[in-house]
Amino acid sequence: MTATIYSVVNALVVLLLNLLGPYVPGSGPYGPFVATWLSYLVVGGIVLAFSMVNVLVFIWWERKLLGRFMDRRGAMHVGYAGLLQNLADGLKLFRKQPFAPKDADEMGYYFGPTAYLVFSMAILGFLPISFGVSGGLVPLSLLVALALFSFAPLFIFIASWSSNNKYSLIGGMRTAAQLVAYEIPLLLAVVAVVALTGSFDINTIVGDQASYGWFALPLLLGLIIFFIAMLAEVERIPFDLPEAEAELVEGWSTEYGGMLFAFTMLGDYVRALIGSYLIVLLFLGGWSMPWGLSNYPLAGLVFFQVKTYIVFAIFIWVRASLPRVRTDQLLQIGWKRMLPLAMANIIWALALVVWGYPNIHWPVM
Amino acid sequence: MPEENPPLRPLIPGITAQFPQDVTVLPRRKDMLAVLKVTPARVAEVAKYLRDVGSFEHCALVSGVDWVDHLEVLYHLWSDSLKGYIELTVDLPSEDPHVPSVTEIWRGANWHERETWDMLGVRFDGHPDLRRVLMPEGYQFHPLRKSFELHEPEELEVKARHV
Amino acid sequence: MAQVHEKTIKRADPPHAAVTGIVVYPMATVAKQFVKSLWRPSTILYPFGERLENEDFRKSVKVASGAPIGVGEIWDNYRGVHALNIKTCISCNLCAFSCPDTCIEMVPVDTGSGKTKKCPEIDYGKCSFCGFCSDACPEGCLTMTPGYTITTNRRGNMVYSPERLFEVYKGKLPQNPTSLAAPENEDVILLDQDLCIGCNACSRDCPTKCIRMIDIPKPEAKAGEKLPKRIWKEPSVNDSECVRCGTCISVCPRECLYWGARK
Amino acid sequence: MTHGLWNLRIKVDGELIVDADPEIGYLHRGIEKICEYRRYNEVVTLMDRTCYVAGIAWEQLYIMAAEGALGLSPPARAEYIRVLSQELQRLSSHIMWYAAYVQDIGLMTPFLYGMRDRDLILDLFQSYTGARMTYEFMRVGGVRNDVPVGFTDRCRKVMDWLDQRIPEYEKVCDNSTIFLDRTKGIGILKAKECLNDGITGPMLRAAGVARDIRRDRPYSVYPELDFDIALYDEPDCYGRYRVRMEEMKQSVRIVRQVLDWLDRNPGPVLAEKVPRFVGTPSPPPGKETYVERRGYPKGRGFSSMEEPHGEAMAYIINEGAEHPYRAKLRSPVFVNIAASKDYLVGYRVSDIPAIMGSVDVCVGESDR
Repeated sequence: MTATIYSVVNALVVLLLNLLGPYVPGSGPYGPFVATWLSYLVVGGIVLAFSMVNVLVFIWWERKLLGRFMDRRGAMHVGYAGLLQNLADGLKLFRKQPFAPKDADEMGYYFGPTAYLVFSMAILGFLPISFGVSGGLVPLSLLVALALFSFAPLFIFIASWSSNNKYSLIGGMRTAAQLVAYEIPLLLAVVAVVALTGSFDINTIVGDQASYGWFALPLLLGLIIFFIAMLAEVERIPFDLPEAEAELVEGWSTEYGGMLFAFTMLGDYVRALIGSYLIVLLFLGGWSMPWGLSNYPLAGLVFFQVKTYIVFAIFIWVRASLPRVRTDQLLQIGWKRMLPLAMANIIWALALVVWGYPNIHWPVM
Repeated sequence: MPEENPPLRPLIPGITAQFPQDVTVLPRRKDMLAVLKVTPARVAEVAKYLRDVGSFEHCALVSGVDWVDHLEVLYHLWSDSLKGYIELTVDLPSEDPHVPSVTEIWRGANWHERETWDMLGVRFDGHPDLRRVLMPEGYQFHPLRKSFELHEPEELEVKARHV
Repeated sequence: MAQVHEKTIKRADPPHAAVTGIVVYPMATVAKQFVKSLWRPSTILYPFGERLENEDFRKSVKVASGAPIGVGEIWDNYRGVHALNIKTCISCNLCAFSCPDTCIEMVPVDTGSGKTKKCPEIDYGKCSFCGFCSDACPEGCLTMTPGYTITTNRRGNMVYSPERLFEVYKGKLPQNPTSLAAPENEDVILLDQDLCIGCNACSRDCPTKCIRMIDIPKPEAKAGEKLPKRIWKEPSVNDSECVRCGTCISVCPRECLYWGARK
Repeated sequence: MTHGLWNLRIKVDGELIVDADPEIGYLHRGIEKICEYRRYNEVVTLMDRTCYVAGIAWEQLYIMAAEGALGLSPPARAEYIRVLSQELQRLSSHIMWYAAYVQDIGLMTPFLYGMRDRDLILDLFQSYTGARMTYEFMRVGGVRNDVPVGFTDRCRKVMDWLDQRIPEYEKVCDNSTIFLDRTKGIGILKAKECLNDGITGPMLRAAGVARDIRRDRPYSVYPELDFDIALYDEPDCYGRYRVRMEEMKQSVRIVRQVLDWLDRNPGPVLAEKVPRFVGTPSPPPGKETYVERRGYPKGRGFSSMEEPHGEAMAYIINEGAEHPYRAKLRSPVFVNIAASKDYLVGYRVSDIPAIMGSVDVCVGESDR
């Protein structure tokens, strides 16, 4: 239970360094230092590979599903059923020359999307993804994940501001307003879950769900609020105002091309991935399986991934059937509808706790 | 006396009585309720009369023709109650043509007049915003004048090859 | 007589819209389409689908969840690449005359017996596929076919020489049946006899050889009058063979031939 | 928004629009000028390119004016085929509008549905005109060819298909709260202002003014056909959407009547007394004396019709030459764009796609 990806990697690295003996600096006085940073690198690489593979499949999944929703086929040509299309797109974007617009602030221009992607990906280092499988064991993993998740508006705003383009700037402003507005219902929906479990540790939350049933049932309202707020957080239709292509050319990423554009898109999808993960972890039982199968990490991982893809499929379904809302309507929905509902949800969760969830003693009528 | 159209029977005598010097009734064509020839100076007044008295509330088209020796400006007005068009024609000199604007009467005539200025060089006095519409600002010519010659396709081809 | 009513549309909100309307209706509609299109998406996989034989292609392409209406069918009167039968072409120039885009040029073609004749060469870079040329062709030798794959990466390849158009003709593409019939009362070539000098140019260049030079009597010169210097022949046009191409008019040095209604 | 290139300068106060100045002309191709250099039938190729989603409407508009100027009239079957083309074109244009409009306000699925069903109509066009978008089908004095064998059955199949599909379009939008929020009460232009601005077509009928050239000044064989004029009582984006949806249903109705007529009445499709000069060869350049000798009729032709976007007009002056002396086209979109200040001011920047989309802008047509 205490083994994490980091601890396994660290042990392997230390073993390797010891085997190599005097030929590498790992055995000197800086040994522990080198070993630690080397394992950070390896874990980073694993997280990168994991997130990238997931994102590529995500994009493929969206293309195919959206295609069928729209009565067409989606990507068809590269690889089997277009599986490699995203790799081809990525390769194409990778080969483009990166350049900044003439009057752009270069540092912010390059820093914005990069940090957006990196900080989004870093969350994956803390999220447990199966029984006993997580990048690093942090007691407050949920809190860390949500904190990192809320960094995005800052980087988007930096990127849009330094692009020196009016569409980018409007898109960036809208992003900031939108993300701030929906951060609060999102966190309030999480508060209800935390109130039920009494812990910020995702492992505990999933463990509780394995024991007492998914939180989606007692906290259905919370799930809906969390889902809608997550749609807004990851900027998907109907809340994709920051890149409303009909009025702002491409929103805050208008000026980006080549690999930097790929960063913005990858960042979006990594955030969508994490959003789906969080929904599954908090409300849909995470990797917990029926029939007491939870002790097999790999099976748990597969089950967890399947749930994630189903959640993302609902994201896609919503995208395929709803138009985009307007800025003022978006903020109205956020502040006037979602916030009171989230409050009500917390009160409901507290009532559940008072009544002794999961063994509810209904108050006598 | 040209053949009269029953729906217009009260209107045509009325307008000729109102503007005896300035309105001539031309022979009717079968696709028009009536064709009136108006002197340039009184166009706006005749138009206002037609809108208010004759219920021609829709100014469908303002256009022009270059007859080399003179210009002709055409107004086509539609009436929902009479269900038909009426045509006003105004003859203008080729050099420095001026005609009063009807934009005050129908806002919809705004861009038609701009286009007529753009294409034929007719100045509409009193127009709020007489700029070019289709051709770029600062363009030298009025392309629908007959003096503006198109290149033969062969010429264009030769030019295109050399570019 | 027709019934034309004014129909003010009532508001379409169903009574339960307030409850179900938010997302349920559109999402349900889209999901229904999703299930249908799982089996039969409407996409035609163009370059791959095309390789099927024509009949099979028509049968295999179906609209999602619907009766096979026949998407992607190319009917026989599609106006695509031209087909030219060089052998029956009479070099009348009508196609080049009637082309609004001046994309047809008459180029000499070797007829095999050492002689050359002029046949149309078409530049598809300019062609708008309007079909005026094939409508105008009096012999029916220039037609349009359902072929539409003319894409190429060199501009020069867009110019189809007569030989290349002849290859299209020899291919198995169905012919476009449309051709405008000549109107009953069409104009004929008329002669202004006073201007004619009997030079034979019209007869020489007539593609259908329907102009014959006939002898006319040389009038007696009156006293003091000088007879015009000319050859005492004038053209006579056989109207039933004439295709009204106007070649004679364009070659006439004295502008003495013209179109007009038959007297 | 989707149809072509134009420029809208707006002045904003925060997100509110306080002034708007549309600029067009980026697609100006000088069609009116080129018309003066082309023979009567050859102009048809230009008319297709005037509006690239409603090509055949402009063909008929021009042809009607040219026939008026030349004093010709087509046979009845040609008229019915023309009306069939008109209504199919209206269907295809409105479907295209619907597809692009919902795409403009952020939903892409109906775009694909619309394009799928429009393709069936384009296939129909292809089966009898020979092309999918640039038809070149109308001729002075008739149409180029008759409909092929089996066309009417096939067309009925497509109409049955559309009968199922148009309610589906409505389902995606009518009950979607977000769609209603984006369109209701947006872009209001009252009937009086519409009349003053010269606005025509579905925009005017959404304001409750029952003006439809097909009924008020009937052309072709519209007097023989039954149809309803769709009206709506609120002049906002939603009303325009409702009007177009209803017009599509009415077009299906008209097409069915025309198909029944075509089945019963065979006949010629081109008038017999068409002078040769309207299409085919002319005197060689520089020999204009022949034109004078031939004694062509002179005249002026005027036509107006209910194009999918509104009231379109053509005015052609025939001075007895091979070419029109002057051809003037009135585009409804030109006027509707010109009035855009009146219905944009007071709304938000995010509303611009919704409002301008509901106008059904086709810049190729407005710039000519």
